[in-house]
Amino acid sequence: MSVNEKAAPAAGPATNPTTATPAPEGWEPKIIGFACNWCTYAGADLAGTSRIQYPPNIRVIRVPCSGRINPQFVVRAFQRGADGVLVAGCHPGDCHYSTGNYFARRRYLLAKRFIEYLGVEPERLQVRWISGSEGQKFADTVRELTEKLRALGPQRRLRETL
Amino acid sequence: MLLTITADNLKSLLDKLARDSLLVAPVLEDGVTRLKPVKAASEIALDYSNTATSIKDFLFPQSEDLLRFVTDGTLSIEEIKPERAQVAFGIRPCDLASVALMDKVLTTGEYADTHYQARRKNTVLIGLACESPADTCFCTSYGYNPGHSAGADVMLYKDGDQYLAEALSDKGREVVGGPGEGLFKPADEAAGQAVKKAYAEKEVPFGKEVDVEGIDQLLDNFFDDQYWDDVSKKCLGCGTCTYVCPTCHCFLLTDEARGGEGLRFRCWDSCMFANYTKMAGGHNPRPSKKERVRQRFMHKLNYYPHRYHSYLCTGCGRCVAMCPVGLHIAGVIKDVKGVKAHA
Amino acid sequence: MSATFTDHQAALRDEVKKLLTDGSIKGFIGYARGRDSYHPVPAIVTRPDQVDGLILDQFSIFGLTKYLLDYIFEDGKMGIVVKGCDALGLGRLINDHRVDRNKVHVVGLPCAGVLNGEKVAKLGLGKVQRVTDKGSAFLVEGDKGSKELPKTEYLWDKCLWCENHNPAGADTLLGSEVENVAMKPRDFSDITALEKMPSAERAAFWTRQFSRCIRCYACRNVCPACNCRECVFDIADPRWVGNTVKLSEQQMFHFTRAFHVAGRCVDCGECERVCPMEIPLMKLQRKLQKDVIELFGNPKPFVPSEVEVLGQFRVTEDPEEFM
Amino acid sequence: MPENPLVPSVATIDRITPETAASDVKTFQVTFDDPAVMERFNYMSGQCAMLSMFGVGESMISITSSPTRRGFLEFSVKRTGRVTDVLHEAVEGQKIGVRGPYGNHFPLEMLKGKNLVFIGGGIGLAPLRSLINNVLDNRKEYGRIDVVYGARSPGDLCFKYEVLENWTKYENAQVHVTVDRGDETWTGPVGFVPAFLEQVNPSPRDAVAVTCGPPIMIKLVLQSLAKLGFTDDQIVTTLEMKMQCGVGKCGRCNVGDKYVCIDGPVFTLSQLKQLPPEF
Repeated sequence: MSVNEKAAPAAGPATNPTTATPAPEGWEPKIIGFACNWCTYAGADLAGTSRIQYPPNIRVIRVPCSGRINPQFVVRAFQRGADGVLVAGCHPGDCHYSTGNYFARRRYLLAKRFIEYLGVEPERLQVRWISGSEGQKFADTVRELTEKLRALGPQRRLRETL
Repeated sequence: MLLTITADNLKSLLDKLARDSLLVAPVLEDGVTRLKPVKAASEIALDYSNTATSIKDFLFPQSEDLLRFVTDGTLSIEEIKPERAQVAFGIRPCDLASVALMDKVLTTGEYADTHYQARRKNTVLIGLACESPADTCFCTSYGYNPGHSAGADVMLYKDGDQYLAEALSDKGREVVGGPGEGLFKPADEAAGQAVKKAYAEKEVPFGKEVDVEGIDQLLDNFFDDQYWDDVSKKCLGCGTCTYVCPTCHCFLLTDEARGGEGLRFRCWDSCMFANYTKMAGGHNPRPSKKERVRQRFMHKLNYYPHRYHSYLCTGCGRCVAMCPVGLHIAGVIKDVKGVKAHA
Repeated sequence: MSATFTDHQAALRDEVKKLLTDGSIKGFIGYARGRDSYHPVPAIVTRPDQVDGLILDQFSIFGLTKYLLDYIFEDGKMGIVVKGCDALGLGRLINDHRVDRNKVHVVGLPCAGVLNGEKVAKLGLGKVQRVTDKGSAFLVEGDKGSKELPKTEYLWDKCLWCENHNPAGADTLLGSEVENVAMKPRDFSDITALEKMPSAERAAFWTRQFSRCIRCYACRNVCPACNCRECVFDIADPRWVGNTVKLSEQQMFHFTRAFHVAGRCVDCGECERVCPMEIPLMKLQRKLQKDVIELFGNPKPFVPSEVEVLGQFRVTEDPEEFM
Repeated sequence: MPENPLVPSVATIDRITPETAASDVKTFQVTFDDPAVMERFNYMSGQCAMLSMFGVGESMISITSSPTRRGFLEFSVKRTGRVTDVLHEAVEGQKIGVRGPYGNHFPLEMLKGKNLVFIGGGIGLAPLRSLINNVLDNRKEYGRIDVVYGARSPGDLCFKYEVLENWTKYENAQVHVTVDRGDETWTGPVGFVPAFLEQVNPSPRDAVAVTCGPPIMIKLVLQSLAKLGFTDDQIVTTLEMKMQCGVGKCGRCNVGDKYVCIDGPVFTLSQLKQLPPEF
């Protein structure tokens, strides 16, 4: 069989994206959150110290700035098993480095549409501005995303096979 | 013994083969005809000069797993063996010939490539003679022809609305006598031979333009020629020629690991890429396009003939058709002859 | 009706001969005859005696600007012939500070559209003797027949909505400028159709396309916007995209390449044209163009500018969707 | 042993010896976990083996131990790339993959009865060390032995315990060591290997010179040997190319129609002159 269909059994696209496969028993959505160090990460911290309850489905990766979050990270996260990705940083105007999030905004306006264009469901990639004081917003965002993903089921369209 | 099979019976045979084993055949998809696994004969495209990629994809896949390893504290290695039997249908004479050239490298000498050998053993090749060679085809330059059947297990020649067939190996006879039982009829020997002869003598216009006679020797003292400087300037440095070539077989071994486990792969590599010969310390014996272009053509037309006594090209014309800048082996042969004639 | 490329062939040869002889350039990048009269190939000449090998014909689609990167570390000037679209590619390389404008002698070729050699070759007209511009069609006369070919059917798609018929900023112009109007409005209907597809179908569409990729990198190597000193795909450590050829790596490759040239693509379409597996790569680029136009109000995102779309921002005018 | 020549066998690193002051060269002593594999691993001086660091890749490394000393293999590795980086991080007892032996070997038959001049530079002494120990273990079969060895600095000299002590103890064997740059402890000669070789001035009579080192040193050593009167047939050297398969298939290490992994790495100068200068 051609290697080009390595990810696919002989009968065409392997992980056939057109047929929804039911989620396996006990499946929980996995979210990778890229959080800027200065706002969102502090917001997540605040959510924790304020004992605001939110689903444990997110793994946060701290980055210096939302401007650091290369869209490749998002695609790789999906390929390596994420069911949803949260990209989050300071509100426009609040960037620790003055302008990083303005660049991120442009980039993700384009990248989000582009990732959807490749066939990933729009709900799976969330971009949010969450400040250090918005612990509640962080918790709400994660809860909302988790619920959406639970309804969608596992992400299979960009999943890699080793 | 020559046989015939009607188009309908051929369809039945292919349906049967697709059901019972893995059948690989030409499929037209998004404007490209290439070999793909098929589930039914109805998926197969028969209107093609040649497929965009060759049977190499299935005997020597672009990437294949060699072993699985676990490195958690200790180390265990598990060899992976290709097991699947497959039948490939619609293989053109040039690609049948290319398999023999690959065989020389991968199955002879002190070491054999066991993966390739296993796939070779488990593959039945059903050849299909060329009705209408493309304007980039030049198989006749190397002494092959549109009816060349060497390497096929079963060879088919379209003859009006039916096919002349010949089983050329035990594997082929198993197909004809097994799944093909009752579908083939004996052919009139004389008429059959006439069909074969017509294919063998079919005109390949571009082949007449490309004269390879003695090119291996002409290249013996051509390594330092200015020609390589001039011609290589055009090269884009992409790997199209090597990846569509049915005889290019250079590869790379690479690991991919997640956590404590992973796989070692073998993937195609291309001598056109800058990193191909770059060593860990930074030294690169082929640092520029000149050396790389020269290597590719010298390998096909001089080095390989020295080692294995035939050219590493079958005139399939893929590089002629697909090189973005028209820098292909037929042109190089013509050029070298021209340079030598004027020297 | 305007002059065809072939009408400028003699003038081009004279010009190049003069430039090479008086030493103002050390080499010239142009076209030569390929395997037939429908497939001209690039040619790089360095001596006056090679100049007669240069040709110009109405099939000269290949953008030559990427070759300039081979000469950036050498002294002296290179000459090059560019059409309107190629001039954008050259602009890309200059704006990216990869090519020094002072080291290039640009010969401009006004262009009323390039014939699609792949399509015309199939008509069986034989060896092309002459091409004449008949306004809405090209008359192609070959040794086995002649045919008037409507431009809307036989030009490359991109030529139909081209608004850059005349190469900007050339040092020498061959002939005179041609009328600069697009034959069709810029068309994103195929992109819109894809956007409207249910996402699962769209995923299946791209899966089918990407699974054909053989990772030959022809698209990258021909692209004037892909001009990084070291390409991310060639870096071994960290390895962003694995060597193994499997769907997930192909997705990563195509996503990365498309996004790396987002807002920088000059719409020359060379990537799609050279792809041996006929992957519709411009459907990726034109989606990005369409979004750039819609989101950032830049009507011509394919015209290189000093600061590119993703290298700038506007504090209040940029859309805000992430509050 | 695996059926597929591309699949390595598991081996254990028994001992790691830092060679240089900066520890950028280390010698790894390894044994195969399967004694049957160890027993069958018959190699000759000059041959190489492919070392696997799983998850990173493989590197072709020359075997520096002498086949006359059985039961283990030794590899001296300079830290230069991704695989060797990880290998240098390895600890004693760690498992790695080893396959081989690959390539041709130094022509012992041709060396028998001859005076031998070994010329090494830096880590280039590694394959020569296998040969030198091999020759010294059969001391009677060879004539006079000169080892000319140089490195960038005293700290960069490899195998000091053998070079400076063991080898000098043999009869009719001399070791000449130079460094490009000395330091406060260095009392020996200072200078580049080719010039130093000319000072040592070995006689080409009944002699064979075997040289290995960085490409630029080899190039100049070949000129010096010619000056001293050595003919092309009296000079043996090694080539280095990037390798992946080691078994003459992957097509990477060719110089002309020769594959360095199976036809090399050892060539006489006259053989080398038949090849295109592309290495």
